[in-house]
This record gives sequence, C-alpha cells and structure tokens, in this order.
Amino acid sequence: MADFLLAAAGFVLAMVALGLVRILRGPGDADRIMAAQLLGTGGIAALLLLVEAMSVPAAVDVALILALLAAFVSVAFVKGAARTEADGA
Amino acid sequence: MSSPTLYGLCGAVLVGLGLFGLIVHPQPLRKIVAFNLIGGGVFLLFGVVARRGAAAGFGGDPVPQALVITGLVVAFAATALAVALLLRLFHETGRATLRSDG
Amino acid sequence: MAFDTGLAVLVLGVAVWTITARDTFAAVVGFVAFGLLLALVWVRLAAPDVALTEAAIGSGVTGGLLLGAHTHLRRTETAAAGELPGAALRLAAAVLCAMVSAGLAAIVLLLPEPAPTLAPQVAANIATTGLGNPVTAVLMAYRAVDTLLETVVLLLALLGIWSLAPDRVWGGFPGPHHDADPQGVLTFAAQLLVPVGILVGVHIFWVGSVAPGGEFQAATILAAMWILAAMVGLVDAPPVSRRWLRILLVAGPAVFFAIGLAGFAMAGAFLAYPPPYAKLLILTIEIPLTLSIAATLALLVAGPPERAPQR
Amino acid sequence: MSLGLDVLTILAVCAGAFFFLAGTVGLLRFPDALCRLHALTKADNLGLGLIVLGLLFQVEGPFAALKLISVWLLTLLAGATVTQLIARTARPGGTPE
Repeated sequence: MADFLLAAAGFVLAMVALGLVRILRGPGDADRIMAAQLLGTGGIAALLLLVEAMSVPAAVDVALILALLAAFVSVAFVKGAARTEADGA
Repeated sequence: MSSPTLYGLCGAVLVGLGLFGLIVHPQPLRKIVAFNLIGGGVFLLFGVVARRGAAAGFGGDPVPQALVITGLVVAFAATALAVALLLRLFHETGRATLRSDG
Repeated sequence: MAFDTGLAVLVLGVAVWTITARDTFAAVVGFVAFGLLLALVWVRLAAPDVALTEAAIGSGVTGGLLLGAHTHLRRTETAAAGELPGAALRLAAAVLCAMVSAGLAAIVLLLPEPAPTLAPQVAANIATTGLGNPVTAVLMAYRAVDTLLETVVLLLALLGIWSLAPDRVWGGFPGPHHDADPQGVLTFAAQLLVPVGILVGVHIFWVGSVAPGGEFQAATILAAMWILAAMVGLVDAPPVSRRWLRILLVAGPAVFFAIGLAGFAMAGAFLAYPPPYAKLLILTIEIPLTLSIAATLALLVAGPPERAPQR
Repeated sequence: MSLGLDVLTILAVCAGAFFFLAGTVGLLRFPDALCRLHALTKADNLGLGLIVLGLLFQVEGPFAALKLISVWLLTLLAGATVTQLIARTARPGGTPE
C-alpha cells in the first residue's frame, strides 16, 4: 500500500511538473498565477499521499498550512496584479 | 547512494545556484531571491545531517532541526529588512539599482 | 528512491528557473514553488516540524513579501536589466559557484560514518521538560538562549524597518490603506479564511508540545491571517507609536527573559527550569511569545510607516 | 475488511491521479488562458477531492478525517476565489478587482 501511495504521489508531482513547464513560460501574469495554483493543489495532493505512505499523520498539518498559505499568496498575487495595472493606467 | 545523500547533493547545488544569482543579477530584488535560495540549500544540508543522526527512536536528530527552524525565521527577518531598505532606496531615488554612479 | 530522485530534480529545476527567469515576477513565482517543494523534501527527511515552518515562512509569508516588493519595483525592471555584467565576469562567477557546490558535495559524500548525533541525549533528558516533541524541547529548553536571542533579532529587524520611515510619517500607519469592497470576492474569501486560519494557528500551537508544531509556525499563520485581513481592507494596521502595540511586541521576549532570570533562583542557572514546573513555565513563555512573534512578523511584512498618524 | 478499504483507496486515488493527468493535458493543449484556467481548476480540485476521499478510508479517528476534509475545502475556497479574479484579469477588456 505504501509503495502504491508513493507512486501516486510521484505521478501527481510529475503531472504538476509538466504543467509548470507550460505555464511558467507565460506569456501573461494570469498564466503564472495559474502555475502557483496548480502547484498548490498538486503539491498538497502529493503531500497527503506522502504522509499516508510514510505514516507520519502529524504532517497532515503541513498540508493544512499549505492550503491556508496558498490562499494567502494567491490573494497577494491578485492584489499585486491589480495594483500594477492601476499604476500603469 | 541513500536518499539523504541525494538531498545533500541537491542542497550543495542549490547553494552554488543561489550564489551565482547573487553575484550576477543586477536587480536587488533578484539578489534577495537568490540569497533565499542559498539559505534553502544550507538548511537542506542541515536537514541531511539531522536525518543521518536518526537515533533513539527519533526520525532525525532534533538539534539540527531546531537550528533550521531558528534559521528560517531569522532568514525571513533579514529578507524583510532587505526589502524595506530596497523600497526606501527606490522611493528616495526613483530607481532600484546598487550602482552609485547611476 | 525513485521518488526522491524525481523530487530532487524538480527542486533543482525550479531553482534554475528562479535564477534564470528573465522576468522578476516569474522568479518570485518560482521561489514560492521552490518553498512548497522544499516542504515536501522536509517531510521526506523525517522533519515535519521544519516542513511546517518552511511551508509557513519559507514559502508563504516570504512569497507574499517578495510579491509586494515586486509590485512597487515593476517599472524599474527594464532599466536594471541593462546592467547585466559581461560574459567574462558571468563565466568567472559560474566557475566559482560550481567550485563551491563541488566542495559542499564532497563534504556531503564524505560525512563521517556513523553519523554523530545528539538524539540520544535529547531522548534521555526530554522527560524533565514534560514535553513530547523533541524539537520543541530543544528550542525551549536545551537551546533556549538561541530562541530568546532569535526573538530579539526579530525585534531588531522591525526596529530597522521602522527607522526607514521618512520624518513626516514617523510613528504612523505602516503600509498602504486598502479599501474593503463589501461585495467583493476577496472580502468574502477572507471572511471565511481568517477564522479558519486562526483556529488552525491555535491548533498548531497547542499540539506543538507533543507533536510537530509550535510557537513559530503558529505565529506565522496568525500573522498571515492578519495580513490577509489587512490586504482586503477588513482591518487596518495601527500606528506603530501605539503603546499597546509596543507592549505586545516586547511582552513575549520580556516574559521569556524574566523566567530565564528566575531560573537563577529556582534552578541555579539562566533559563533553567525546575523539573516539576518545566512544562508550566514553558507554556507561560510560549503563549505571550507566540502573540509577540505573530505581531512582529505581521509588521515586518507591513513595512515602514507610510501614512502620518492622526492626532 | 482492510483489504476492501485498500481497494477503495486504490480506486479513488487512481481516479484522482487521472484527473490530474486530464488537467495537465488540458493545460498543454488548450489555446488561451481562460480555457487553461478551466482545465486546471476543475480537474485538479476534483483530483484532490478524490485523493482525499481515497485517503479517508485509511485514516484513524474522526479528527484526522476532519483535517483531511478541511484541507480540501480550504483549497476549494482559495481556488474558487483566485480563479474568479484571474479570469477577470485575463478576459479582454476585463477589470481586475
């Protein structure tokens, strides 16, 4: 079971990495924010699988923090993008 | 090669990469980001030492782990101070560069 | 092992991206991604406490700070990009950095066997602290002086930032004012997230004595939630000259220091805890310390005062 | 009993992994930012949900289950909010918040 979960975590990470390649090239900031979003969701999924595979249940808290802070960083992204546009106008 | 060693090598490369960015990038903000990469590499080296010291029922030696936690917080404080200095420089001069001649 | 190799390659790939990206915004996004992947690495290295800290500070709050800075500096980017050093200097730097990496890699490969460790000493003495989490025990008992000085370093950094304020806004409100949009999506999300975040922060603090967690991680979450509320305009930062704010900032380190001094009388050394009361004393330190660190971190992100205090 | 639960976990996690695959394919193949946004958020949030569901069969105690579910709900909330705002920025002539 542990091996299966570890393999699933690796698979999700690989998917995220593929998606990242596409998005990090842009062109717009929207694509880059999506990159963070993708990595947030995928990273959390990989982490949860990893936690179960290694049976360190306490590390679920790491996923909880990542979910909270991903929201925080995303809001900072959006606020930043909005402000830059206001400056440029 | 064991997994901790692998991450140790990863940390060693990260330090080199960050150092390169710190030297080469002209924008101060990029230098700050590069500095944080060096930090990540150094902490990873500590993490490897901690993992290798697993004993007495602990998954890793708690002493280097505690040092890394302290280090992360101090690195954040240094980053915040650097960012504030940079923004003040920008508001004073209208530019964000470390060159004195302009 | 295959998983570890993949993860290490991914970490290095994102790091290379962060250094080589042409656009600073892309580099900052890369850095946030880097922090998230490092949190996974820390779980793999059996260091969940560090993973929590990395996820909270290393990726989250640092990312937010860098993004905010980039928003201000965006227009200077094209000017600065022209100052890239010449090819010869870049090559020299690359060679130097490769040598540093090679040296560190050699050290990693030549680490002594068996590895030196302090884990048995921690295991032998942890019972006297009444704590179940060895990392918290190290932070609050064996290396308490480090932790005390660390909180002082945070305060010094904050003083440094405040002293960058121009004279006319001295002691004023840090950061720009954000107007709340009562119908906005952001406001709605923040109203839901902030209470949940505070709950998670309290949980992380409370489990810190027996399981991964503790005051720094909890403080970071609380700080992030406050910054989030400030960003969408639900709360505004108080002027930094407020007396209650300053008392809040120094309360944690002051209690820590006072209990440390009391250690001379109670247990014969600075920061020594008498065993039957160790856990009680550590909790007495941790509660104000968490609040002080949270306030300090939030104000570190908010930056120097930008608006004059109203009289 | 435990074998049955393991099978359920494997099924749900595989389904979740498939949605991550679908999301990435969408990202690589769709032409513009709005389509990519659609592919990304629908598929990945569903993928995460299925993985959480799969892991729920393995956890012990209601508290651990509650934590797993709240991770998913938090991600959904953040995803929904941010996607809205990205879409506004990405739409031609759209104004950000």
